[in-house]
Amino acid sequence: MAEQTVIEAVRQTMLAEMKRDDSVIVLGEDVGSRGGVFLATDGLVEEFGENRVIDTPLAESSICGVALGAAVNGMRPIAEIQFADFVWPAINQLVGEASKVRYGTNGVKNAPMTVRVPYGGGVRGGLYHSQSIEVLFAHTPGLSVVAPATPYDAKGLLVSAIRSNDPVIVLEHKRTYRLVKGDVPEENYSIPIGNAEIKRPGSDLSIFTYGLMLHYSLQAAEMAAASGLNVEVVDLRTLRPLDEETIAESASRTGKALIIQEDTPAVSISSEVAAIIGEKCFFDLDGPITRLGPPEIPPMPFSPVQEAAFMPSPEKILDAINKLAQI
Amino acid sequence: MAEQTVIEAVRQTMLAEMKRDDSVIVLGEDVGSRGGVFLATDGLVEEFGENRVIDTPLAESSICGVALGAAVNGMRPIAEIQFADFVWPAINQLVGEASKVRYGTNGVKNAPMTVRVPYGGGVRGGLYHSQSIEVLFAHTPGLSVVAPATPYDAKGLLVSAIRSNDPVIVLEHKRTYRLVKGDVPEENYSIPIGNAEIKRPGSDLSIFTYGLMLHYSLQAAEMAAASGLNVEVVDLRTLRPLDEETIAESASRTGKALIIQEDTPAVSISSEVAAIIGEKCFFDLDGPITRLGPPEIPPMPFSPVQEAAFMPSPEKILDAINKLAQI
Amino acid sequence: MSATANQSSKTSNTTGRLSGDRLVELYRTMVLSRYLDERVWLLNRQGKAAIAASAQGHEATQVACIEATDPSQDHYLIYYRQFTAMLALGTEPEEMLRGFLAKEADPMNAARQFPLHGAHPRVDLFNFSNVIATQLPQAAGVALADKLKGSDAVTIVFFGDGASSQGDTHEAMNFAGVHKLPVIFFCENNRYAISVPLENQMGIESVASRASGYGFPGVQVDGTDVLAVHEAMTAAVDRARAGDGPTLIEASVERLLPHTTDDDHTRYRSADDIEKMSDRDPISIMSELLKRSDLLTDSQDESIHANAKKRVNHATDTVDAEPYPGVESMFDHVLEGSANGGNS
Amino acid sequence: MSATANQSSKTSNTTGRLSGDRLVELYRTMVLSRYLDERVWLLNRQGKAAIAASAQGHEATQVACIEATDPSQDHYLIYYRQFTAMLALGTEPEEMLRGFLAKEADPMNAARQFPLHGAHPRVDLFNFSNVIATQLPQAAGVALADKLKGSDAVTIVFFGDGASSQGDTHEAMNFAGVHKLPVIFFCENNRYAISVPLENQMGIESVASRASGYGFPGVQVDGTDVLAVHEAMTAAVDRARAGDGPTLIEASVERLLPHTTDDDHTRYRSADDIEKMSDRDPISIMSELLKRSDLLTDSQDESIHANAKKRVNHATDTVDAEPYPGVESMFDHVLEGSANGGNS
Ligand SMILES: Cc1ncc(C[n+]2csc(CCOP(=O)(O)OP(=O)(O)O)c2C)c(N)n1
Ligand SMILES: Cc1ncc(C[n+]2csc(CCOP(=O)(O)OP(=O)(O)O)c2C)c(N)n1
Ligand SMILES: [Mg+2]
Ligand SMILES: [Mg+2]
Repeated sequence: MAEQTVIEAVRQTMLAEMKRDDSVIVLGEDVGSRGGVFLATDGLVEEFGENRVIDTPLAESSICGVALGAAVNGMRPIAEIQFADFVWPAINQLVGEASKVRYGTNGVKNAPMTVRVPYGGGVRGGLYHSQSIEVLFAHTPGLSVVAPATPYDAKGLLVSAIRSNDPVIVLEHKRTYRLVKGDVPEENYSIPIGNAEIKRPGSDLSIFTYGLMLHYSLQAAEMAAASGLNVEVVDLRTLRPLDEETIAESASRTGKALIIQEDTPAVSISSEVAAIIGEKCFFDLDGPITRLGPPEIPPMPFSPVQEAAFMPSPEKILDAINKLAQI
Repeated sequence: MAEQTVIEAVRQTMLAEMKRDDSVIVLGEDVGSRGGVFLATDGLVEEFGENRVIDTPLAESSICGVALGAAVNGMRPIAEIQFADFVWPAINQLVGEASKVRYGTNGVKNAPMTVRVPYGGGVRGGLYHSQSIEVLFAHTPGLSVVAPATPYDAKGLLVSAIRSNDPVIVLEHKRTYRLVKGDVPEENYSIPIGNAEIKRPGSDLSIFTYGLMLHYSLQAAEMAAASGLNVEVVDLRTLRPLDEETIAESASRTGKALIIQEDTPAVSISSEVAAIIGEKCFFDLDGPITRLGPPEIPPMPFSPVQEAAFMPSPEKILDAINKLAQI
Repeated sequence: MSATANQSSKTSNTTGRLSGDRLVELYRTMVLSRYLDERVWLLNRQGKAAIAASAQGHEATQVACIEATDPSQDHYLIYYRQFTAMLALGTEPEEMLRGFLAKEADPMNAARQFPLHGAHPRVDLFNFSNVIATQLPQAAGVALADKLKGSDAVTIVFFGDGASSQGDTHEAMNFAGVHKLPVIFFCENNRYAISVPLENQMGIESVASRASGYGFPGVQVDGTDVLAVHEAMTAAVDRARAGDGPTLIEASVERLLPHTTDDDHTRYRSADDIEKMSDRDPISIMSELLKRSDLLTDSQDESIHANAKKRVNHATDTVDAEPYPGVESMFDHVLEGSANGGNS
Repeated sequence: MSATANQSSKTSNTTGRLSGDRLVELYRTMVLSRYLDERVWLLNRQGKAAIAASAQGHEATQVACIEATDPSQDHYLIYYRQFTAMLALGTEPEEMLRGFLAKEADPMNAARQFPLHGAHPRVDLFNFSNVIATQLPQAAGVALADKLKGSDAVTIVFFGDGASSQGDTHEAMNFAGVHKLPVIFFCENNRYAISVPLENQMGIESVASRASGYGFPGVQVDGTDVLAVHEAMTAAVDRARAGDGPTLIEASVERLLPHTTDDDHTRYRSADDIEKMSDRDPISIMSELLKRSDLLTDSQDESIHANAKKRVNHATDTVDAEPYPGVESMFDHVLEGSANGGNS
């Protein structure tokens, strides 16, 4: 059991899966000798050669379309989108095509492909290196979407994604890459897609969150504990399908639901979590279903001052906890 | 005051706006001599010539990218996406680019462009001529999204879209094009973007909906009236920004909220409406916030039997009304 | 081209690499395709088939293209106009009709999709979506997998002139060119993308001329000429199997009918343009070629037509009587093992 | 090319259509750009500038390109490497630095975006996003508007070799070719897309060769040669203003530094490759040309360098002392008249 960063867990997992299974290949921009701009693929081309670690032309639609074609012909491609902000040209191949391969062929074909998408802000990325892009993927039947926030989950969910016989979008928060460290067992394990996890049990109020905000929420929960509030923190981990059972159980048990996200709130993951709770837990709640997110402006300013003002922070989360707890 | 179909209202509105303002141009696939596959642009090229009514190559990203470029250089382009299912290649130019022109240039530039997108099912379109694509647009700050359901609203909102100095996505439900008729004043009028409308006042329960489902909901409300239930039907009309005030006022007043949509429910417009109600109306509700939509499968089967099973219908809506009313 | 080919056939009773027997066989498929295609339009007019795109005018190109390939190992990424190609690849008329009539036993997609969409259970022939040009990067990916596996298979991807404008087409050809993939880009250029004529689609005359921008050969052929198409395809297939990379083939054809059953091409084509097309009907051209080459007599021709008609009638009767799908199956195959891809 | 140009300058003291004075002026901008560029990297290393991409190696190309245009009416869709072009278009060093340091007075985007993104308030120069190649269809749209308005303006859109792979690049050139738009596609080919070398990007040698696939001319020039670039651009601008349509120009340059301040090019470039680049440093090439042409003395050269350094020092001091934006302004300009684009 070694302590690893998130990015190292991602890299080691790909290394291990590529060793285990010849059909696993990696493709994307700068994934070869550069090792990826975040070094997620560092050393892979040296280990597996240019046939299995492919530096593609700068063209995301073809990265995903080629991955899809290779997937239906026996490969298990892992496509890397360099930054989430650049996934938009590939939407047609992912949302339009990959999601419907199995359904549209009545099961004759399937597409075992993984798309890794580094996303999120707080990295001085400005409008085009900070985006959260989960909404459309999480909306689309036929796709699975995972968003691990810890090195342990990054490995376990990436293994599940690679071995899945259907397309999986893996959202990796860029800010967690080197910030978050944790123990990662060396042996093989996987985490089933579709399971949320209670990362901190509590009884007074439930926070539902994912990605970087998990860590901020855990910090806020610690701070709240100091004033005697016992806050539960649920890490959604999978954004499609959402784990309705765990969500509903937690909200019903604590009676108060606070949903935290970095993405802008309108029509988002937090909307869906709120809708699930509003439908399933109505009679058990004793406070409004509360959401905390950034303002409805394009995410997110390059200015460090404004970036900090844009992002939810442990302090803002603590405020929201206190406000909701008082109701 | 003439009775018109939705498609005729759309066509007449473009005709009038193009006469009024030389900078309004139309571009898209088959919008010229073919008059558009739904005939929304019928007669326009004869009236305004090939310079202002442009039959583009089959390439949606460039249709929207060219419209954007023309918009920042003095034109008011109306781009037509032939079917909503084909908007995915243009996401980068719309969600990635157009939405942030004003913000990203700190107001130096702006993009007065309209994108008309015929969407929706119940037309035997199968997986690739039936899609609802509102989620991502409605999530994106910097875009406005309207979804008129009647000829009157189609005209009033299209006028607002064309005259807006920012990008507006206009969602026109294909099934309403010829199905829905209504009075349309000949004179100039516009409907502000961002206003929902109570299409049927009621006191027992509020339905929130848009598009084709407005009409099914109105039918269901009539049926419910026969058994003494007084159902309010709120037409959202604008999907970004949602009219939180009207939504919250109605839900609080009737105490029961039923959200109906044709799009698959997970992470969707109905989620956001539920979230708004769950946050703003919590203490006024006397039943769970209920959603009715299709199953979470790729929308939607070509088989007429399965298509009918997929879509919400007046009967299914009536069931949901009765169930919620009994709580 | 026909003329030369014709001559060689006179001497050897084979034409190029095609024997006279095979030529007659191809003609038989073309005629069957034409009858079935006409039937489908009729079924649409009767309100039984929701929509149909026709291959009328494209038949010669499609049979000749498939003839140069090996269905036991090759991959075919078709688009909605590959009606004749599907028959040439062994799809039965009944199977085709199940798609148009949205019957339960539809082999490609179980009535979830438009006809000719989905995947074939016997041949590696598929068409995931109706979205123009998405199949081109996918084809590059299929071919990439074969290259990695060291397989001998060739991937053939079909598209129209309209599809050439899409960004995906460029990206696919570029990727295939970089990796010298065993893929053949086969463009059926009928000069129209629905109503938009070639001159509004591109500033040049020939799609094939773009191949040089990707580092592989581009060939333009007369798509009504079975021999010319077959020859170009054979060279491309040889090249691909030898590991020398892609070829772009552009076959010039006519779209004899409107874009689909929903279209009316008199809105945008001149009477003269429509009139002139009939000179380029591949069925008459092929019939004449065979007759001039002494490969077909008038009475043989008649019986080919009669048999095709019988076959189509039989298939129509069979399929018409078959059941539609029930509701429950619509939940299958969203994800592996799922009868429901829902949120739970 | 330089040699010939050099000769003609000897006789007339003008070089092509450029006077000796203008040449020295261009050189001055190049040197200023180099110093400012170096300063920005220093500011990054000091933790003051979050990220920077450098134009070092691209300076000659950018000044020569702009010199052939008319900033009072033309449109410039730049990308992040247009550091020198911005100076050539009249952006002050202070303005550039405000972008890198994310200061409130940043003219392009008020510190919302990376440096060199946004739009310039004085010249029609803009770069909406960092997403590669999106500017090309936009440029076609800008040019289309000018065509409809009957304006004389030309649109110049800049992009790298990497951008040539994107679908948007194809769609833009195709659209511009169909409509013969007054747009110039200007590719700065430095043989790398971050770490990906040209041979992994395309199966051909020259981006310019693709122009024939769109029906307009493509020209490849040595991007370290101011005269060659200016000549090619002048022809393209003339062609565009005359209504004869687009031109694709590909200027071969070196990217002398890593992709950005975040990159380390020794990971993927050979020592030899890096070493050889210095022969192609446009500042030395231009300085030599001017001296050989008797347009510049050693002492004049020194004072150009000294002035540039002074100018950069002054700008740094000024901007360093300026305020950062406050929080409130981040809500402005989401939509017209809105200080908040929110859901209410
Ligand atoms: C991305 C996309 N845009 C638009 C359409 C609508 N559409 C269907 S077929 C067609 C024309 C295709 O023309 P072409 O590629 O030449 O093929 P043809 O039908 O002529 O064989 C169009 C515009 C589509 N299916 N996909
Ligand atoms: C669509 C998109 N994909 C990926 C990136 C990340 N990225 C930024 S610059 C770059 C390389 C660009 O290379 P090129 O076009 O040759 O320009 P250069 O930097 O060499 O001048 C990449 C991959 C991006 N900005 N946009
Ligand atoms: Mg065509
Ligand atoms: Mg480059």
